[in-house]
Amino acid sequence: MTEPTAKQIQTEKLYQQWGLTDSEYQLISEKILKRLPNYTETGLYSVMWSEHCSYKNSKKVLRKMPNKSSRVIAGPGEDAGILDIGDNQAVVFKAESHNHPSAVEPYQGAATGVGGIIRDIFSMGAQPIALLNSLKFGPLKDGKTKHLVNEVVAGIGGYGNCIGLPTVGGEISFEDCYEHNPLVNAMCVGLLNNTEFKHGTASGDKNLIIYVGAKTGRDGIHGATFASDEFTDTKNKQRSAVQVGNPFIEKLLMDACVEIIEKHSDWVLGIQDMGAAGLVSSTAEMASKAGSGLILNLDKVPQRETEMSAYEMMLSESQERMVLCVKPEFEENVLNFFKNFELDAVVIGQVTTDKQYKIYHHEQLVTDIPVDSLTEDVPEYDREEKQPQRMIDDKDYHFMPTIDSLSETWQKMVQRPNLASKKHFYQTYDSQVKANTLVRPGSDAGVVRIRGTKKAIAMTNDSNSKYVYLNPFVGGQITVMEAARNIVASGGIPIGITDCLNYGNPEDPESFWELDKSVEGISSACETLDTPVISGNVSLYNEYNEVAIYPSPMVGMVGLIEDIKNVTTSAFKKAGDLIYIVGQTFDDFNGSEIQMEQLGQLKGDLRVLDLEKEKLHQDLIHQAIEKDLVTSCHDLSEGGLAVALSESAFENNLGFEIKTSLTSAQLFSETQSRFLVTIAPENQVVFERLIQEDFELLGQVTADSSYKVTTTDETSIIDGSVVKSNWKEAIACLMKSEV
Amino acid sequence: MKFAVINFPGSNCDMDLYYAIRDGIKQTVELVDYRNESLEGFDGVLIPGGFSYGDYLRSGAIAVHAPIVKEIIRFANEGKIVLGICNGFQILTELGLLPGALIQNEKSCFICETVDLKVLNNQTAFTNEYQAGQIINIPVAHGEGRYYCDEKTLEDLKINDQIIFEYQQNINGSVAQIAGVTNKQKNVLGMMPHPERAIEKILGSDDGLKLFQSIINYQVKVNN
Amino acid sequence: MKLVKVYVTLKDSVLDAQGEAIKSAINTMGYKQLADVHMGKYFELSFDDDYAQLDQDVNAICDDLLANPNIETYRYEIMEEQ
Amino acid sequence: MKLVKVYVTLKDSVLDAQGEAIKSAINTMGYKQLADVHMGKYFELSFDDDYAQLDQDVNAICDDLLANPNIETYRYEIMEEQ
Ligand SMILES: Nc1ncnc2c1ncn2[C@@H]1O[C@H](COP(=O)(O)OP(=O)(O)O)[C@@H](O)[C@H]1O
Ligand SMILES: [Mg+2]
Repeated sequence: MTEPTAKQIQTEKLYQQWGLTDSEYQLISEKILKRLPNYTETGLYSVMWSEHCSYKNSKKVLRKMPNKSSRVIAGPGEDAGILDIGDNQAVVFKAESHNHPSAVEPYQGAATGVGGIIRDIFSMGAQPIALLNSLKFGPLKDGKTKHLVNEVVAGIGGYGNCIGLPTVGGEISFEDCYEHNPLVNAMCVGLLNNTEFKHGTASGDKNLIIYVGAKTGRDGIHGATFASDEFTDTKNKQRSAVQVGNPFIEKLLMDACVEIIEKHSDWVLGIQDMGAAGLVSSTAEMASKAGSGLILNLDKVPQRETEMSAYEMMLSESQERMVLCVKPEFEENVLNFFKNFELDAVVIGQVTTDKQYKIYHHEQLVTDIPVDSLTEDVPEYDREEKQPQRMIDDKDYHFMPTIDSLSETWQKMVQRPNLASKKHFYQTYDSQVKANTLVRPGSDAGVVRIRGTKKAIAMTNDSNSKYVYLNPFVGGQITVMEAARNIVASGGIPIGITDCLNYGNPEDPESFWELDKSVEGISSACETLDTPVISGNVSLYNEYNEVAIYPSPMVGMVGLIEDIKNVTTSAFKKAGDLIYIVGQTFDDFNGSEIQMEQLGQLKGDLRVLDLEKEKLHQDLIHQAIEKDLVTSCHDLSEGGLAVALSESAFENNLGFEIKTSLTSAQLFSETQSRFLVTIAPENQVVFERLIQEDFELLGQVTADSSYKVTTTDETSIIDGSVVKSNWKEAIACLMKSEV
Repeated sequence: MKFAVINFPGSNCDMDLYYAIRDGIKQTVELVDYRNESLEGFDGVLIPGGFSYGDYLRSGAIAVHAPIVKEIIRFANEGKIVLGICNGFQILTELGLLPGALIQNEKSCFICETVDLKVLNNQTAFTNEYQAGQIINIPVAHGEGRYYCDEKTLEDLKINDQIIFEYQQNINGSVAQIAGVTNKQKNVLGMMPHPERAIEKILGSDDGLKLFQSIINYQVKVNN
Repeated sequence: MKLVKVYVTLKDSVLDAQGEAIKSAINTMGYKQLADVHMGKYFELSFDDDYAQLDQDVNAICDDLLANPNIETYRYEIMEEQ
Repeated sequence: MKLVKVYVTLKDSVLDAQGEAIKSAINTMGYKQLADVHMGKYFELSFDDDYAQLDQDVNAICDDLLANPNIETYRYEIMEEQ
């Protein structure tokens, strides 16, 4: 097998198939190298300059996000962000999308998404403590989607359960636009027991580059490049571009990396995981950050397959691998340390001072380029933007639901897949391993205590792409605020976020406008809450047949619970407790689940979100919880008050009797900034004095599971046990039903 | 009492068990690597949950070839306390120290839930703190937890009162709703539910604590 | 009845985590002459007898459900069931 | 090289949960003439060529590792690897 020459790559424009544009190629050959890049070099530029590695389309937008607060120890740019939580401890978290791999191979795509995000956390030296995930699929209609859902869920659980990290939260939703482009976003949270951390850098002349973990195979190398097209003989049809995970190896790798950094900090100068674009991206970034150069000898790289080319080794996305930078005097110690964990560890290169990136393969110098050119010289694009036409056309449209029978609508709504219980899926995730989980999936946020302290961490994944589709700016704000309400309702204060920005093609002006405006929305909400964006991930080009998904930013928020006595759940605790709604309700039906139920489409604009009011309500709720006034608290979101009331009643098989100034329709309104709260009757005066305004006493919790509801239109008695079984069984029923 | 928690590659509930002993019943406990060949000085051996060797062939199948296993067998044969939880139970059946086998759940998915168990035999080293017939609330988390044995074995289990815990709802399709069994001598217990996850009220239940306290009671009696 | 035996194996280049774990276990057990292990899946499907397009349907079932063409290959045999 | 193909299946008396699940998935896809599905494991072991007691050792490997005699049965074939 011969590789094309540099000349061939130029004249036949082979670089285009790798995703480099003519002008990018010219920049490389004329300005940077002043010669034609060879085959391997062209490959390195193409991956390092891809949107996924370089953020060349989104950088300008990402800069709008606030990333500072008094807690921030590390922000975007590291494998994961770090926030100080006091007492010399810090939380480390990040989320990542694995959309495309999951569409191709759902089980392994989802599993390796989880594996990848865990490595980002322990490469910071942090002990991973919990996992979350956000999944979006097409409607549960055909067998194909159901199979996809089953496999993705199995992959998420398969990896997390095996490695032994609790999956404590997440979300799963269904819309037409995801049928051919599912979204699989995973988040990992870790704990750092000191506020120093290891940067992913490779510094110091002659220091060693050590490769640790699984062997390299041809996993995940661009299927569509000419490398696989033109040079595959028939036998290589056997080849696969899909990454396959091995959680067992990752468990060893995780334990080893956490321990080496905790106990032998002096041995390790820098550490980074090999994620997207494997060896090249990890080593080039480490060298570039430190202002160093690097020599790598690929013959030393542990290999699972034979006859791999330099290109293939550098770009391989084989899982469960890490790179360390180590002082020569500790070589022996480090190699032995990993050997004791039964992991491969070998020296594959050295740090240099000339800022060149040099790669040897079979004794030949196959790459010799400035290391910064891979990471710093990527052109940054300023994409054209245009407000989507639908927003202009539907600006004044207001959807109003019709409620013929409150009871019937209520029963129907709780069965909508987006509102029904997701337990069918999340019960396949181990949510309790490590014996620290205080609140498991099923309430608002997942809560994990920090053993040996009074503290706990609350965490949630939220996204509502329907709102973002209707109004990216307000939708972006809502995404953050909904996440924050989940944290607050659980007893925490929000301290920071990570995100996955899932959008369509950035070269489409409307798509780019959606990205830009929703990031502005996210940013403004984060400013209000003082929750910096400390890490994140961008996934563009999510489309099928040129139809983009809804703009789908996912926010992963982390909150701090100073004292575990403040941990609060959404379940009603006891008959006789008073039920309050905090926050005013308006006719907010655009983008709501009831609009989808009754109109069958999304239409109209969103109400402007009053960030200050939202923040005030969150603060008041937090104070009420701290004062021990609150027996249950639930944020109001999709499905509105009716759904929130039902969800709160289910767990302990309680009911309620309420009389409200709202209309029947407004029970399904999705106005923001609202909470459903219960308190013991003796606290009524104190509670009302604290909240002051914008609240309504609805009624009280009752012992039987019947819902007695009086609105301005009618009084209905709804059988709660039927509501519960409809809500509980809906997903399992859909998954089972035949096509 | 001094307990050993065996750490196989891929074990992941080892620390949970460690804390249950250290903080829950305030006894001495050490993690013991699977490559060790001695359990000298320990009074009880605990085999934790997790996915030893990835559980890649069958759960527990590869672990039985680890060096420490000979010592576990000796320990069990000498009548000392051996407790296997979840993957630990699977390892004990693969080893033949307990009868039967654990196979894929009937609905073939992993299931994480908190379940009600009935204590069928409270006359053992592991259950003397419970009432006979007491219902306890303990988490489960497993994909291969369906207990299977042939009829003859089941008969024997019943006759010898070896069935210690029974699911109130058969979540995984186990024969006779079996959640935990002992050997004939009743010094080796295997169970799929995780008592080490139920030792503090704030985690949802502390019903598991009594299991560990029972071991202490038993040992005190033996020592006297 | 027709009996169809289906064998599903990972493609050559795909990481076989199970095969690797089993190989090292067998080596530790003392069998050093073992060079390689691959683990796959094996299915036995029984079908009603008069089934004209059996072959075609088995192919589809393998493609859509029993094997994932991105990482696995399969082969099958159709025989009479005793 | 010698290639050994090992097939491990559940005993008839043990409910094959995975087989059942696959059967119902295949039925859901519209193939109604499927009567039964059993799922097992399939292994390919490669051994060095001059290996006198191969048969005996494979037997032992199956008994001690690849199959659990409480619930499973196995069979194998030894052949020349190409
Ligand atoms: N894919 C998932 N993984 C883990 N937990 C999930 C998943 N989907 C839903 N959950 C859990 O179910 C509960 C309800 O989910 P959801 O309706 O999305 O909550 P909310 O609307 O309050 O954000 C939450 O506790 C959430 O963590
Ligand atoms: Mg919520």
